[in-house]
Amino acid sequence: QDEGLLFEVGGWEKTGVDLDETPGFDESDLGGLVRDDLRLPGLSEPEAVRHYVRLSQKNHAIDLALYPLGSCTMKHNPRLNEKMARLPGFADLHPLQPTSTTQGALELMDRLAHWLKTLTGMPAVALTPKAGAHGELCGLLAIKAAHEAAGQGHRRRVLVPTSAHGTNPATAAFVGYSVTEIAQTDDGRVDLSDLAAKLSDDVAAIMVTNPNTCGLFERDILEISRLTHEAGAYFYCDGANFNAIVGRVRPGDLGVDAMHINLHKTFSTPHGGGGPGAGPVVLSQALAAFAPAPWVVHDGEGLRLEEETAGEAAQAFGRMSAFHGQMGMFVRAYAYMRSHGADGLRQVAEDAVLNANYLKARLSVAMSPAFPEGPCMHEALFDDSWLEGTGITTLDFAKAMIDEGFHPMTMYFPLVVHGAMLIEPTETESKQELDRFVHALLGLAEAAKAGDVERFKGAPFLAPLRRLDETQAARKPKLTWRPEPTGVAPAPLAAE
Amino acid sequence: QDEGLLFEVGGWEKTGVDLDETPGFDESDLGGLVRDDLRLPGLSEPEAVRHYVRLSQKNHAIDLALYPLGSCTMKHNPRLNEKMARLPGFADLHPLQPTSTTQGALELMDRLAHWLKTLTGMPAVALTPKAGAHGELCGLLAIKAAHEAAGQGHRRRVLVPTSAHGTNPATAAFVGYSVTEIAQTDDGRVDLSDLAAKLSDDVAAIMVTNPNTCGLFERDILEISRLTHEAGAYFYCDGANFNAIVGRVRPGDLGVDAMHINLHKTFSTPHGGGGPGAGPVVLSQALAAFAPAPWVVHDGEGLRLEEETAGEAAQAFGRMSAFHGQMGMFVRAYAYMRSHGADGLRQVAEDAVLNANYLKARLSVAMSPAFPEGPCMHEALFDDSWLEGTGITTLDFAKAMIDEGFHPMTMYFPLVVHGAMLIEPTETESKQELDRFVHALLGLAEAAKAGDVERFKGAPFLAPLRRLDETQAARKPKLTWRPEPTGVAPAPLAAE
Amino acid sequence: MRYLPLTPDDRAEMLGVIGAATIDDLFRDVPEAARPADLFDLPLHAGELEVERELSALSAKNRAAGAGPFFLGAGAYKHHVPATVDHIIQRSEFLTSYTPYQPEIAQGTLQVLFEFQTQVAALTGLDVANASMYDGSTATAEAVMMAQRVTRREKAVLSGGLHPHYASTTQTIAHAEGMEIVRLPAAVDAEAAVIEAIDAETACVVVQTPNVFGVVTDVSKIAEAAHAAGALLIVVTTEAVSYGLMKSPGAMGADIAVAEGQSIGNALNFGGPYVGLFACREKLVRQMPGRLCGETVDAEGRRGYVLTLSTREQHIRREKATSNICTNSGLCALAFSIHLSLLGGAGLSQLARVNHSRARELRDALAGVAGVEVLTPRFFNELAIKTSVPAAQLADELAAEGILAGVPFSRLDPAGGMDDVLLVCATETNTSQDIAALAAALSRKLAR
Amino acid sequence: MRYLPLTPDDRAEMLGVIGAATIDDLFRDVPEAARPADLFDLPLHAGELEVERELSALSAKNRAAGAGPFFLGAGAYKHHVPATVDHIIQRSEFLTSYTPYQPEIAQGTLQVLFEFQTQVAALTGLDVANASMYDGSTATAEAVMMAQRVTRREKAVLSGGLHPHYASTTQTIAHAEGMEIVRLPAAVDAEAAVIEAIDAETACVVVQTPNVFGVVTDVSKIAEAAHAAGALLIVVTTEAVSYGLMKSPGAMGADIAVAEGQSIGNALNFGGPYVGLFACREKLVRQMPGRLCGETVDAEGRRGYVLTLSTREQHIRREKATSNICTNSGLCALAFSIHLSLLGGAGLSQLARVNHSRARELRDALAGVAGVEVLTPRFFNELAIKTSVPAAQLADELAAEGILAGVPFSRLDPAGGMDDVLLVCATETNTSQDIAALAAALSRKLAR
Repeated sequence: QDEGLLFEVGGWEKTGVDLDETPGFDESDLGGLVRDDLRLPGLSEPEAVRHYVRLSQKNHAIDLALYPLGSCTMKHNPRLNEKMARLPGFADLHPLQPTSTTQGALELMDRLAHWLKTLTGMPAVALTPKAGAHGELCGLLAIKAAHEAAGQGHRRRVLVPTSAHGTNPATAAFVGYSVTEIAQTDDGRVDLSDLAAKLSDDVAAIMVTNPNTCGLFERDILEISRLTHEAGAYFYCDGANFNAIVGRVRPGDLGVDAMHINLHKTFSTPHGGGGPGAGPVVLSQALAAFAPAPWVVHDGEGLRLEEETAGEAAQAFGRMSAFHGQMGMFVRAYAYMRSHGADGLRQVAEDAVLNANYLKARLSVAMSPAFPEGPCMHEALFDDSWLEGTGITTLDFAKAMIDEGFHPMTMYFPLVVHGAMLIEPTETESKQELDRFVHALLGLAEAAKAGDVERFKGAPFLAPLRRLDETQAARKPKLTWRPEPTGVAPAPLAAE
Repeated sequence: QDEGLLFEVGGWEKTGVDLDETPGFDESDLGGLVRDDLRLPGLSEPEAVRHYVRLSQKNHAIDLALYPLGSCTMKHNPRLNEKMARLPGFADLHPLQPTSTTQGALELMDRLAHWLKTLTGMPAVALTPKAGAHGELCGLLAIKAAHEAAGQGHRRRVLVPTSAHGTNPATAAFVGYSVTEIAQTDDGRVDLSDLAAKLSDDVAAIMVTNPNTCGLFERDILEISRLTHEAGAYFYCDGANFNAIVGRVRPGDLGVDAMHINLHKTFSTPHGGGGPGAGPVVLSQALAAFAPAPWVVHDGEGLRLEEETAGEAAQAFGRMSAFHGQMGMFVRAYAYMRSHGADGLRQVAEDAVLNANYLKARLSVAMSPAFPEGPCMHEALFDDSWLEGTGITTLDFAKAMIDEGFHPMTMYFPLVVHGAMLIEPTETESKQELDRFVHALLGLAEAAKAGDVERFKGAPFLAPLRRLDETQAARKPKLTWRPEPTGVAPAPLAAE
Repeated sequence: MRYLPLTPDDRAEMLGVIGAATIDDLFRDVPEAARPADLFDLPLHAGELEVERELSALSAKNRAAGAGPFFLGAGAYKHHVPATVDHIIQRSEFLTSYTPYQPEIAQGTLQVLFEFQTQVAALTGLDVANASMYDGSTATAEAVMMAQRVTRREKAVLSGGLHPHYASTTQTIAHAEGMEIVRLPAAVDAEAAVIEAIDAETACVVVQTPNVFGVVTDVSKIAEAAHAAGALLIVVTTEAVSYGLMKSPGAMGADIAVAEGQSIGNALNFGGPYVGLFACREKLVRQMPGRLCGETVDAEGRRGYVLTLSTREQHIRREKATSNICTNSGLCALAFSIHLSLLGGAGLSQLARVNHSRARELRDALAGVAGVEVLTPRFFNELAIKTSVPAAQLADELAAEGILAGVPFSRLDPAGGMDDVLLVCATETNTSQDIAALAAALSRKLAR
Repeated sequence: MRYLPLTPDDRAEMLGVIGAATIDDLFRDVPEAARPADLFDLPLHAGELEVERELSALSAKNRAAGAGPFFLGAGAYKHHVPATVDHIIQRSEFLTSYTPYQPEIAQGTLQVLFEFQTQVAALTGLDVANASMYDGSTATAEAVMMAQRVTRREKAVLSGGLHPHYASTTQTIAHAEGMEIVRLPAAVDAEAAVIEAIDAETACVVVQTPNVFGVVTDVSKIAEAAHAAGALLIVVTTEAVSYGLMKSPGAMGADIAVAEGQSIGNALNFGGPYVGLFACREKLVRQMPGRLCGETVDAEGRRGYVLTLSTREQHIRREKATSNICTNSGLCALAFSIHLSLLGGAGLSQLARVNHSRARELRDALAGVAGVEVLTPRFFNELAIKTSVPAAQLADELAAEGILAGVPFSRLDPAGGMDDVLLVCATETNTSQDIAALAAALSRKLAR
C-alpha cells in the first residue's frame, strides 16, 4: 500500500505536541530576525505513529531474515545494548559537563579503549571518529602528521589495492594524497612484487583491507608490513572485516600501524538504515602521539578529557569533530564485548568464518566461487561465470533473491571480480537459516539455468515496489517535495 | 512466508540466556522432587528476535490502520504511557513492600481513583478488577453483598437487555443469579414497559450498557434508574462504551449504582492482542461500603493499603484477586488522563461521536443503518439488508475489508440486528483515514451490488492466510504441538 | 491535544456532512439534566514534559526493588528479564492489536498463543493449557469452579499452605456460586490435614507447591486420596521458575494445574498485570475457562491457528459459559512465552538451579543468625523464618535501612496467628553481598 | 553465548560439509606467528544481568542532565523528545536495516530520507538538502571543502563567533587539503571582522547564528560582501530549534547552511551520535557531499525513492568523490524527522517561542546578579555572561552543589582569553525554579 508523503498526509497547522502557551510573546531581544516563512506539515501523534509504522514495514531488516551484504557485517543487534545506551547517566549527559559529573562515562570510554587495544594488540586508540570512513581519515591524518614531524612531508602517495573499498582512495584524496593502485594476484591477494615495485620514498602509506574484500586473509601480510616499513611508509589497515578475526588474531601482530574498527560491524551496534556508526582507530607506537584530541587521561583525582593539543599533546593533529565521539555507540559496543568476553569474541570469529565457508561449500555446487581454492574468511565471493549464457546478470539474480525473502548480497564489488557476488552471513545466523538461504539460492540457480529469464528480469515481484528507475532519478533529480505550482498554498491532499 | 513453530525452529538443548554455572549442585533440600522430564525448545537471541518479529508482521494493529471494532474502542495507545509504566518506581516494585517504600505508587492509585470518581460523578471506586468482565463480577458481588446486608438475599434475578455483551449474563450466572432478558424497542433502546413489567422484588439488579451496544444513548435512562431503584434493585451499567461520553456525561447523574471502566478502552491502555486490561468499578453511595479489599486509605502518616475486611471494612465482600490491581495499567491510564485533562477528555467524547456519525452519514449512501433516525453515539450500526440478494453475507463483506487493508468491524453483534456490522472509529482517527475507509467500503459495496461475488466469498486474498477452517479446529481440537509419534525424540526440522 | 487528529476545520466540515449544526446536536439523546455545561473539576490537558515530570516524581517516591538488597516473594518474584522480551512486546503489531478474532490477520498472536499453550502444558506436565488467565489467584478460583462443573459437587478443600490471597479470592467467587469452601488453617506442612478433609462431597482439593511457606511438596498422596474420593486435585504454583527443577503437577497426579506466570518475562509491576497459567487433563478440556487456540488449515490447506472451542465462552454461550472471562493477559503471556523460548528447557532448568543455590546460601546465612529459626524443611527458592520480634515490625525497620527483607506472613493473613513469620526469597538477582547484608542486619536487630 | 545460534553439533556437521577437520583449518592463511593459542587477557563472557549491573553502576557515576537545574548548551542541547520518537526508531525495520542500496525493500528508509531532506530544506530556507552528515562540526568542514570545489579557491574565513570545536574540526580537514584557514579571534560580535577578512582569494565565509555566544546575527551584509568577492556564504547553526523562530540562512543569503540537528529528536548522549544537516542552493547540488535520496518511479510507474547522484560518492567515484563519507547518521536523521513531523511548523515555532521566553527569564534573572554581566545583546536561547571569578571554577563549584550552570568558554577554547565567560542556555525543560536556583547560587558565589 502506498503511504502518502508527510507533506500530503500532514496538516500545515497541525501539531502532535502540547507545549506551553507564550502569551504576550516579546520579540524585542530577537534583533528583528523573526521569520514568517516556515511551512512544515505536522501530524497528530496517532497519525505520526501510523505513518512511520507503515513505512517501516516496507524495509527489510536483519530482524526479519538473513542480510548477507558482504563487507557490511549485518549481524544481530542485541537489545540489551539499546537498553544500556538509554540509561540516563549515558543518554542524558551533556558532553561539556564538568568531568567531576561524568566519571562513569569517561570510565566506560577508558574500558572500551582497553578492550579495543587488547583485542588488536595495539598500544593506542583514538575513539572520536564517527564512522569507518571518518576513521580512515583519522588514520591518514595521523600518518601525515607523523611524516611531517619526521621531516617526511614530501611523502604524498598512498598505495591501495584495486579491490579496496571506495572510501580508501576517497579518504586518501581528501587529505591531499594521490592514489596508486596495487595489483592483485590470481588468488585474490596483494601482488607483493607490484607492491615492492611501487613502494618508494614518496609513499606515505599503504591501505590494505585484511581480511580483504575478496574475503581472503592476506597470507603475506607480514611481508607486506615489512616491505612497507622498510620503505618508510605506514601500514593502514581497513578494519571493516575485523569480524573475521576478532578474538583470534591481533592486527598489532601483523605490523599494522593504524586500523579503524567499525563498531557497527564487528561490535554489533545497529546500522540504523545508514548510521550512526563509530570508527575508533587503533594506532601503533609510532603513531600513538599523533592521535586527535580529545582523549581520556587518568590524573590523580580520576579521569578527565585532554581537550587541548598543546604541551604534551602538541603532536596531536587537531580535532576530528566537536566533542569526543559516538558515546551512544561506545556503550552498545562495550555491552556487546562484555557479553561475549574473550571467549565469546573468539567464537564470533570462528562461527563467522565457519558460516561463510559452509555457504561457499554448499553454493559452489551451482555457483562459481571466485577463488575456489582454500578457505575463505567471513565472506564468500562468487563471480558471474556460472550465469554465462543465461542472459541473467548478477543484478537480476540479486533482485530475484528479494522474492525469496532475502536481502541481496553485495553486488559488483569488489571490482576485481566480474559480476561479483559477495556473501557475508555473519556468526549470528543459525544453520537452519543458512540452509533456508542455500535452498532458495540453489532453487534460483536451477531456474536461471533452466532459462526462466522472466523470473529474474522482472524481479522483484513480491517487494513493496518493482525495480526503481535510477536513471530517471539521476537525470532530473527531484530531491525534495514541492507543492504543485498552482500559486495557491497547497492543502493536504484528500485520501480519495 | 510460513514461520515454523517454536518447536520446529528451536533446539532442545539451545538457550538464549547466559546464566551462572552451579558446579556441584546439591539436591538435598529438594525433597527428592527433581524432575527429569522437562523438554522445551530454546532459541538463541538472534533466532528469538527473528521468530517473533516475523510473527508480528502477520498481525493487523491500530498502528497500521483503522481498527473499527465496535464496542472494543481500538484507539491510539500513546507511547508516553508505555514509558511511564516502565519507570523503576512502578515496574520494579513488589506489591508487598512496606507501604513506607511505596508511597508514590499508592498516591498514583489515589489520584487515579479521584479522576475516575470525578469523571463518573460517583463517590467510590474499586480499583482491583483486572478487566471489564472482572469488573462486572465485582459490581454484582457488591450488589449481592448489599442485598444480603439489607436482608434482601432472596433477590436472585438480574435483568439484561437482549443486546447486552455476553459477559453480562455470564457474570450474572457466575455469581449464582438467574438472567431475564429485557426486550428492546424498535429504535434500539430498552423497552421501558417490558422493564417495568419484569422488575419485581426478586430482582437484584439490572445490567444496562449505556451508550448501548447499538451505539445509542438510552434516552430514558433516568426513568430506567428510577424504576429500578423503586423496585429495590440496583442499576449496574456496563461501561464498555464510556468513551462516548467521558468528560461530558457523568453516569452518577444518571442513577447508576455500579459501572466498570475498561481502562484499555476509554483510557487508551493497549489491548496487547487480548489483554491485560483493567476494569475499575465506580460505586454509588449505596454500594460504596461493599467494595472488595484492598483499597488505599489516608492515615496520619501517609497512604496505606487497607487489606483486611474487618473492622470498618467488615461489609467488603472479600478479595477479587491477589494484591491490588493492574498497577501497570493504572500508570498508563493516569498518564493518559493527565495528558488530556478535563478539556481533552471532553473533546475525546465529542470527536468519537463526531467520527462515528460522519461514517454513518457517508456509509449510509450504500449500506443500511440499523437505526437511521437520529444521531448515533461513538459507533454506527448497520444491518445486512443492503446485501439482500447479493449472496454475500456480513462475514464475506468483513473478510473483503481485510483485502482493503482494514480490520473488519464487529460482526453479528449485537444479536438484535440481522447480520449486524458495528463500526467504531474512535476519536483518534483522522478525517483523512476515515475518508480512506469510506472510499474502500463504498467501493466494496459497489462491487457487492455489481455481483462480484468471488471477491467476497474468497476473501481475504491478500492476508497472510486465506480463510481458516474453524469447524475442523473445533471438531478435533489440536491445542498443543506434539512431536510426531515416532517413539524417537524429535530433532528440530531442517528447513529444506 | 496531541492524540486528537481532527482539526477545527475537519470538525466543521464533518458536521456539515452529517447535517448537524453543532456537536451538541449529536448528544441530544442525553437528558438535559445530565449534560453539565462546565468542564469537570479536574486539571486541563498537559504536555508530555509535564506529565513525565509528575509521574517521574511519583515513581521516585517509591523504593524500587533493584535499589538494594531485596528478598520478597510470596506470589510475586524479582527475576531478570532479558531486554529482548520487552523490546518485542512493544512492537506495534503485538502491542496494539485486539483479541485475535479475525485469524487471517492475527496469525502472529495466534501462533504465539499456540506455542504458549504448549509451553504451559509441558511445564505443568499436563495435556492442554489455555491462552492465559488474569493471574494465578483468579486462575485458582476458576479451577475450583471448573471442578464444580466437572464433579457436580459443591465443596472445595483449600490447603493451609495455599497463598492466603488465593484462598480469599477463591472464597469470594465460590461463596457467590454457593459452594462450600473448607479453608484449612495456615500451616507450614499442610499435607496431612488436607487428606483428612477430603470426603465424598469434595469436588476438589487445592494444594500449592512450593507452598506459601516455601515448602516443596510431593502431592502424590493427596492425589491418590482425592481421586479415591472422586475429587479433582488442583495444584497451584506461584513461582513458575520452580517448574524448571521440581516435579511437575501432572507427574504427581494433578488434574488441573494453575500458576502465576509473572516470574517468567514479567516485571513486578506492584502486583499487576500478571499472567495466570491454566492446564488440565485432556478429558476436561470442554469445561475449561478462558480462550483456547487451536491448529487448523486455511482455504489453501496451509497450517494456521484460530481461537476454538468458543462454545465454552461468554460471547457465544452467555449465561451458560464456563467463565465470564473475556480480555485475559495476552501481552503478559507473550512476554512469558518469549522469555521461556529464550531460556528453553535447558535455560529454565539452569535458572531454577541458580535460584535454588541462592536460596540455600540464604538459608545457611539465616540459620546462623541468633533469633532466627528456619521453618521450611524443603524448599525451592523461598523460606519461612520465625523471628524473635514481630515480622512486620522487622520488615519496616529494615526497610528504613534500605533492606527489603521479606514479606511478613501477617501482611497476607492478619488473622493467621503467625505474626512472627517472615517469608524470604532468593533468586538469581540476589548477590552474596545482598545475603550477607540481610544476615548482618538481622543479627543486629535481633540481638537487641 | 546467547548471540551465537550454532550448536556444537551444527559446527561439527558444517565442518564436515566444508571438508575441514577443525576450525583451525579455516584460519590456515593466518601466519603461525599471528595465531596466539590462548585467549586474550580479557574477562570471559558475562550474562545479561551481570553486564547490566556493570553498566548501570557506571551510569550511576554520572550526573544526568535531568537530575537538577541544568543550563548547558554550546552545541548540544537538552530538549524534551516525545516518547513516540524513541519508540519508532527502535522498530526492527528501521533499527536493523542497512543503507538503502536495494530500494525495492528499503522504501521505508528512503521515503523518510526524502521527507527529511525536504524538512531540512524548509528549515534552512534553501533548495536542497542531503540525507545527513555525522554532525554539525563535520558538516561545517565538508561545507568548506565543497566551497573549495565550487570556487576553486583555497581560503576560508571563519567567524570569531563560530563554535571553537567547529573551527578546529574545519582547520584539521582543511589543513590536510592544503587550504588556508583564516580563523578570526573569538568575539561576541564578530560581524565586522568577518567582512573585513574577505578578499578575492576567499572561497567561503563561515558564520554561525545564533553564534557560540548566543548572538543572533543578520548575516545579509556578510552575504553581500562574500558574493561581491565571488565567495560563498556558509551559515552554521548549532541549535536547530532556533529555525522555528529565526530568519533562515537561505533568507539571509546563505549558499550553504549546515547545522547540528541533535536538538530535534536526539538525546544529549555525551556528545554523540548526533546528526549533521546540510543544505544548499540547487545549482550547487552536484558538489554536495553525502547521500541524496530522490524521487522516481518503479517498473509499474508507481512513485518510489532511490539514492541518487551517487556519482559524487566514494563507492562509485573513489578518489574523485566529493567526500569520503559512507555511513552517515541515518537513525538520528529518522529521529529528527519524526520529532519534526510531530512538531510541524506550528509546533516548532511554538517550541522556539517557549525557548526564547525561558531564555529571557534567565537573562532577567542573571542580569540582577551582582558580579554577572550579560554579554549577549540579541539571543535565541543562549547567553554569554561575564563572571567576576573564572568561569571554569564557578562551573565546578556549582556542579558540586548540584547545579550544572553552563559551559565555561575556556573549556572550548583554552587559549581564547575568555576565562571569565560562561555560556548559559535555557530551553523548554528549564523551570522558573531552576532559573531562580541558578541566580541564587551565583549570587552566593559571586558575593564572596
